[in-house]
Amino acid sequence: MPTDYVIRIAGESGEGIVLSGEIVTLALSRSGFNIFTFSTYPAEVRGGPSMFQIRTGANRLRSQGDSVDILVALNDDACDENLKDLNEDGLLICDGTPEKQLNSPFDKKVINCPIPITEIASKEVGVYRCKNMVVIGALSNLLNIDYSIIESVIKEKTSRKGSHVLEKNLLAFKLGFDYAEIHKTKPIPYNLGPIGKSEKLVISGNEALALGALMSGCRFYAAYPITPATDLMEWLALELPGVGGVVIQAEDEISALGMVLGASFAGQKAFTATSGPGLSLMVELIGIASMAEIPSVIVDVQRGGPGTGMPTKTEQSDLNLALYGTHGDASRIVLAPTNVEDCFFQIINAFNLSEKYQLPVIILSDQSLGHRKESIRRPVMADIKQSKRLRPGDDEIKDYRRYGLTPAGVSPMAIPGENAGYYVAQGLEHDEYGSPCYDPENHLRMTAKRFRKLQNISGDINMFEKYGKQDASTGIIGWGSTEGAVRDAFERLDAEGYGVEVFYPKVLNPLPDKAIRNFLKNKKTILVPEINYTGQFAMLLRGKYLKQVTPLNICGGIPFTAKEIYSKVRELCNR
Amino acid sequence: MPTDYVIRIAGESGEGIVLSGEIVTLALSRSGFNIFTFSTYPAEVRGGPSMFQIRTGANRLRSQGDSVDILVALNDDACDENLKDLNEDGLLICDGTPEKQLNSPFDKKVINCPIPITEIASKEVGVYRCKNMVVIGALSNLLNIDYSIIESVIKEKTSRKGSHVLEKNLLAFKLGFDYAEIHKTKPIPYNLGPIGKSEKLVISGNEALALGALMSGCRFYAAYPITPATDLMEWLALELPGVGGVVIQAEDEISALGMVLGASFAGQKAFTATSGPGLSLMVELIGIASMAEIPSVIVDVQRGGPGTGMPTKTEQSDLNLALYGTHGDASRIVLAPTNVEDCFFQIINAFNLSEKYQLPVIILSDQSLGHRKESIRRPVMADIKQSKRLRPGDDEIKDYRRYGLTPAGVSPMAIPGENAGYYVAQGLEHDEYGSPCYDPENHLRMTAKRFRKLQNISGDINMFEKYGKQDASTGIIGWGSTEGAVRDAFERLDAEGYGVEVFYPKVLNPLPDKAIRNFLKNKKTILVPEINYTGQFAMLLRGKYLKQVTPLNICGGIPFTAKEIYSKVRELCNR
Amino acid sequence: MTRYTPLDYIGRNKPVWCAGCGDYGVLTALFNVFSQKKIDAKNVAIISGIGCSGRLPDFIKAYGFHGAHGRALPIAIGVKVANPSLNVFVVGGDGDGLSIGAGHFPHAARKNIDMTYILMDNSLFGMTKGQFSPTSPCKFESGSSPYGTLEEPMDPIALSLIYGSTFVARGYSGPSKLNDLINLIRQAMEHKGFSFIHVLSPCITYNKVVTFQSLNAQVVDIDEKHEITDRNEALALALREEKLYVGLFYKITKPTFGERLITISEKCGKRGLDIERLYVNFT
Amino acid sequence: MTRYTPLDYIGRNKPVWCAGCGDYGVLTALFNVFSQKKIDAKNVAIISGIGCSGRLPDFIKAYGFHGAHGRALPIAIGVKVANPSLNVFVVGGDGDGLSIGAGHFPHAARKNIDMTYILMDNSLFGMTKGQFSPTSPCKFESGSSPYGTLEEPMDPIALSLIYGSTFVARGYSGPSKLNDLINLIRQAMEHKGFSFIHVLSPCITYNKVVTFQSLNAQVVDIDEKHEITDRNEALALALREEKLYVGLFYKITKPTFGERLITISEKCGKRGLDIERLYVNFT
Ligand SMILES: Cc1ncc(C[n+]2csc(CCOP(=O)(O)OP(=O)(O)O)c2C)c(N)n1
Ligand SMILES: Cc1ncc(C[n+]2csc(CCOP(=O)(O)OP(=O)(O)O)c2C)c(N)n1
Ligand code: SF4
Ligand code: SF4
Ligand SMILES: [Mg+2]
Ligand SMILES: [Mg+2]
Repeated sequence: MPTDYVIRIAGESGEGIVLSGEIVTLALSRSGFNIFTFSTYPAEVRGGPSMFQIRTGANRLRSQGDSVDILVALNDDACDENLKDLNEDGLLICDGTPEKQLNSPFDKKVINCPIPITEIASKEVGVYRCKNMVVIGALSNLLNIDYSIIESVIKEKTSRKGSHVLEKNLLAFKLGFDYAEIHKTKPIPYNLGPIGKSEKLVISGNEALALGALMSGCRFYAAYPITPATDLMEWLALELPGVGGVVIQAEDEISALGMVLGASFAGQKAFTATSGPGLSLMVELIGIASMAEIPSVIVDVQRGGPGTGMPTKTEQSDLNLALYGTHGDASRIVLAPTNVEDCFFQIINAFNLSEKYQLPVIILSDQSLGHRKESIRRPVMADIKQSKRLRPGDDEIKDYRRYGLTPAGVSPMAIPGENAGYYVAQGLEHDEYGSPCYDPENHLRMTAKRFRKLQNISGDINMFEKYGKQDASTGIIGWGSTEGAVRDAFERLDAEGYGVEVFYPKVLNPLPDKAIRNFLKNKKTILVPEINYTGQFAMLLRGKYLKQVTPLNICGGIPFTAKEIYSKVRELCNR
Repeated sequence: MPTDYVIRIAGESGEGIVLSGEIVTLALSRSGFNIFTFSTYPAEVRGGPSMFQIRTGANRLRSQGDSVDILVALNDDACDENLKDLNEDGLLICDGTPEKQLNSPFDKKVINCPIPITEIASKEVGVYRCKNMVVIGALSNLLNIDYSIIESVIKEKTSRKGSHVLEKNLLAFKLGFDYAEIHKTKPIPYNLGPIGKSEKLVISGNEALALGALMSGCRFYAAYPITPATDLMEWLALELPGVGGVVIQAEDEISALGMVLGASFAGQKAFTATSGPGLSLMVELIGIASMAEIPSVIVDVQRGGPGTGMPTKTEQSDLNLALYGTHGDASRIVLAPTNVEDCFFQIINAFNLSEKYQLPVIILSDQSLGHRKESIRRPVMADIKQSKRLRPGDDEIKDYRRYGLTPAGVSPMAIPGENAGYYVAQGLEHDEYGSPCYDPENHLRMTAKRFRKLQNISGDINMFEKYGKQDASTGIIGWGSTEGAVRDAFERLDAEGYGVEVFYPKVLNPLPDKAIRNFLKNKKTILVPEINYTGQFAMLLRGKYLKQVTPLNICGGIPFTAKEIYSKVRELCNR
Repeated sequence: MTRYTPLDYIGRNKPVWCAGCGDYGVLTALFNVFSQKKIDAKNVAIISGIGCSGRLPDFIKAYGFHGAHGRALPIAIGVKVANPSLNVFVVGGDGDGLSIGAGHFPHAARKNIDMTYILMDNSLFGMTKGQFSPTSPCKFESGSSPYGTLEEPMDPIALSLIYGSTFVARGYSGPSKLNDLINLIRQAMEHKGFSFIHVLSPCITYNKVVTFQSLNAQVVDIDEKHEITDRNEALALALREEKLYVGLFYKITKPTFGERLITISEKCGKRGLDIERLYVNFT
Repeated sequence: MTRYTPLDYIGRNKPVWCAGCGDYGVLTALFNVFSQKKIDAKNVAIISGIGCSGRLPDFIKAYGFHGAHGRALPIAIGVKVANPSLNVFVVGGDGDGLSIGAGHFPHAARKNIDMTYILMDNSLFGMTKGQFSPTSPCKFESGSSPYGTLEEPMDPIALSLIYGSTFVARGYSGPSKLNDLINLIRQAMEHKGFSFIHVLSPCITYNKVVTFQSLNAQVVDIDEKHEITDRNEALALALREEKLYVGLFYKITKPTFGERLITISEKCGKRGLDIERLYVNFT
């Protein structure tokens, strides 16, 4: 008996797929279930295939699931498109009457529950756009999701569109429910039953980053809208003013990072979020942040590249840009959260590291992580530690050396308005005072200072996750959002007796060298799964540790399934 | 007997150091000598130490020289500053009367030729600014550089400032000459004697790039001024209109590259040049060029970074940005000329590769290479081969697939105005026609196509330079402008019986893998000299070839001397 | 091409715009202008940035360049200078042109490059789902300004006039003004120099404030007596806040960038490629 | 600080400008304004881009940020919004502000950020040795325009007015107008909102056309009768080509960005950090 199942609602962009998915998600979460969502949609506002997938169950979920248990198709194209992913004994809810025949190889085994979605919406409700609500009704009935919970979610989510809309939505929902009740022929095996209220939040990666920033004490956000990072801005625009913070929509990404640097120079914790094209535009100022030693946090919710690429698809192809983007040798920190909860923790780490080391910190999320919702434990404010910037003391102010050479490389930073620690935040190479200086020895000294700051970071935070058998000869090492699929695969492999160890660094620059060396030491096969074409992380590992690795790259804009990882490891082990 | 010597003229920015250096350089070249210059100057227009160094001799010269044979100091600070670099038995021309005592450890052995430079200029000529001409006069006399040759160079270089200025310059020159003639006490050993007219050009790296571009048929240049790349633009602004070309000063570097892409889309060979900060700003459009497959050439004359850094100092720290700059996996070609003559050849390669493979090509020069002058053979127009873009035939136009999947990855490119090959140069991921497409398989296919173009490049051009003993256990592998110092060091080491082999790839992406693997195979020690802090090329080599290397990094804004390389190799060999 | 009806200019891709989007008006107008002038599509290059409006080149038969957000103008300058015989159009949104691309607009205009820039203004960012833009009205509520915007909107007409455009007009993509829009685009195309058309092109999906309805009530034709060669008068008209004028604000003739380039070439005496002369620089 | 003479504001670094550079005038004027107003240097932040003019923060006792070419305005916005009690100045050149930085100027102005932007205009790029800039006169010959420029110069005053600055003035760093410059900067600093001063500040090393001499002959004080609250009049004055007016063109009062931000906070009812309320979003 599986402890969880996967629902996919598929249709066309504009049919309200996302809204229906969100309603079911919230209703399931309120019913006490864990959630892991996954959705795809075109870059265009209208037209093109769109789908919202919800994996739900009693236990913590870490990936979107390998296949679909319940497929809801709002139109015939969507049905044809998605049927291949439906399990052989899955449940199909499509648009039609019971007589509707399916031209699919699975049609015998699949539990076919056609619902006249369009008819009910257009004729009985009188609003074609209510198709998505009809479908929710049917789902509520067939999967035994509490009627009143869904009803109240629908109210919350759609009431601000006016009472007329709400009424129609509720009617459509009811009609869908009733139709399914009357017409269902077989018992439906997808019933996880009641489970009781949960304390968890159901939240996306982008929201977790925004929430974490707010809870870290960040009160300044500037950004330029870009898919798939915009919702992070929109959430903060709603919430930051209430806590005395500011959100500015800048005229472009260069300006956004400029504002962040200015705010940080003035003493604020500040950050920006963008996607690849925006990060490309920011790299000049990232160099300035590194040179002038301005704490700053930059989130990159990666999408398919290069160029404008595939704005609504996921990819892990900005690692090189995060590590190396900007001219000159510029120190910086790069973090990679592995799941939604980790987004929350890593942005707190980002602010702390950036304040402590006066460095730019880049967080690499991606579209799949940014937009998927997961159930996470409620963060507790008291657990959040905040690092403070080193400030100059009164005696240091007298002959103030903003860029004083210290053993750790970190120098006390004065804040305008606070005291007489006048200095110029300097983008030119400079001496300890911040005065421009082109002396050869000085350049070496100062460059070394700026890189010295990276040396102590491994002691600061829990920089990696590691599990599995330490003596295993097969290892998996990856970064970022792929961790969930790897963990699901690992658990299957482990249960089947395959010896595998898994390593996920949370900090990609500087890498936790000692721990990685240890991990790599006695591995014969090292799988490096990445959602990119060139194997950017694999190349980094090779360069740093001179060790042969086995890259596993996918490059289609969608995340790994656990199955893909599982199969590859089995193949490697059985070779 | 050395076959060459090193003259250094030192003073303060604003004392006309560069002009005097250029005059002596040209005069020596016209006298038949080979030239290799090296200069340093502050980023500010006025003030700060400045120097111009000329190495000259009968044979080809490859580095700036390890020390100074003749030091000309226009003021006392410059004298104190530079004396440490003067050879023990060197010639010193400083500002003063014969009685002037030197407080230097060398003062016994140095041939001291004080000249009352300031006095002659201020009092006898009546123009303080003519100090530099007085000095040239003295040099002409002491080094036996033909009086009339220098005189005519002075005329050419300064006559456009008006006849009054010219007269004063010539007078100062003569007085300097005469004073030296009368007061010299010992015979001066730095006399290379007459050698006959040379056919060579004496030209800087930036000029060689500009000349090469013009001779490659490039007729469109757009850029934004930036040190140390501006003179490339200024030369083209003078010369391109005469051959029907266009130079546009864009409002910034993003616009400059945008214009280049537009011009190339319209069928022109086009390029831009910048330095680090400008390259940082360009990386978004480099991704577009890669995605939309627009031939384009970008020169980066690297300077000290990060940030605004050290604008007038040299560094090789933009390699990572050139290799990896832009979000997403974006194919591109990176070339690195090794000396001034090679600048000329590599920009021709750049245009040819970019036209042939429809890729952006980045050329990595640096301040030292861009601004130094070397004697090079006269390029002959007939030797220059020009690759043509693949164009669609009439049958291909009918169902025109701009991004058709071909075995080599290169697809025929239609040009607006020429025929009905309408298509959209597409920054979004696209299908063969250029229509936006977010299908997973398509993204993989198209990414693979764009990277496939890199596979054949090693067959195309002579991608590396290699010399020394193939069975040597010590190797040196580097890139770009350091080659000259390495070659000078190599020759000394070779003469002394140290077995060393040297490898300089001209293409850094894609690297000539086979040749490098061969080179690395039986080396025990592999020295990787670079002018940067983090060893960017060393990291690339490690990652690609899983081979331990010995980085040799300097990070002071000035180039390697041959001696630094020589000493390091000896140390490694004698270990 | 052998036939020149508006339908003959339909591109390979169907528009992906929402049904009813203002941008259809601009597309239709272009089809008609090309048809009226019997333009051979092979001589047309339409350059765009990123945005709903920026997708236009995909929908029309012509050469196109769908590049990076905000960079259409520089790319178009490169195209036009490299091949002056092309008909070059730039199309894009208010965000593309006035937010991220704001730095390029003045420089394209003052060069008086001979091309036509059509700014399709829906007063927000359509493509990214409705955030405010530089032309959003005061206190505009949107995803990124849930409590209303804080800044004053920019006026593309006034900007364009100050920037030095030699042809400045405002059109409206509503059906009532479609013919006028066609005429404006045709005139802009015929104009030698930098022509700018600000097209009011509502987003029916995200903009609940600036709509066809609101615009129908606001737009007013420019008085026939308006002196189109007087920049101050044009500015005054643009800055008058009560009314939203449509029509031709300004049109003068000045040497284009291309024409000035030719004078430079002539100054250099068209010396041709004389390598030995070049080498004199280095000997 | 305990003493407030102009000399008390001298910074750690000696100016690296050429002797005679116009930028000394601006520096002197700032020393005097700070002295007159007994400003505590710890409350001053001077943000600059890159250029000769951009080096100014190094020469004055105050907090400074010498960042990237063209990005001073966004950085300054961050500074001011993060700490509204600071006196924020932006200084930079014509290249910095109108070429590479051209996209930021309109957006800073229309936000009406309460700070003072001093554009030090020498009509060329001084730092990179004398290429033409957006304010170079027509047909200006320079290293990058050996046959003369092809574009029309931009007028910073007209731009600033159209962009929505609430204080617009032109000063001249020549000795004859130094006192006026001091007064203008003082007024700008006292102004609540975005104040812009265009300072004619010649480059004596590279500019042989726009010089102290040429400017002495061109500058004319704005008539006392000029109505400083009338934008159209100010525009007309700026666009009059015969004369180069110096003085205050325009000054009005409008809510600043900071003030508007406060209204937003109030709209949100200053709810403070209520985590449980936030969590309602996710449950
Ligand atoms: C560098 C960069 N930043 C942000 C984006 C995301 N983006 C795409 S279109 C757009 C704005 C669209 O607004 P507009 O230009 O007005 O066009 P519309 O969609 O309204 O027609 C943005 C911010 C991007 N593609 N590239
Ligand atoms: C991104 C970038 N591009 C180019 C440069 C080179 N650069 C430095 S200052 C400058 C222009 C200086 O002109 P202006 O702003 O007018 O200042 P001025 O020196 O005349 O005072 C340029 C192009 C740079 N530092 N950064
Ligand atoms: S979202 Fe708005 S601008 Fe975009 S296509 Fe739809 S209606 Fe048009
Ligand atoms: S070069 Fe010109 S602008 Fe720069 S310091 Fe000298 S005089 Fe001033
Ligand atoms: Mg828009
Ligand atoms: Mg200037």
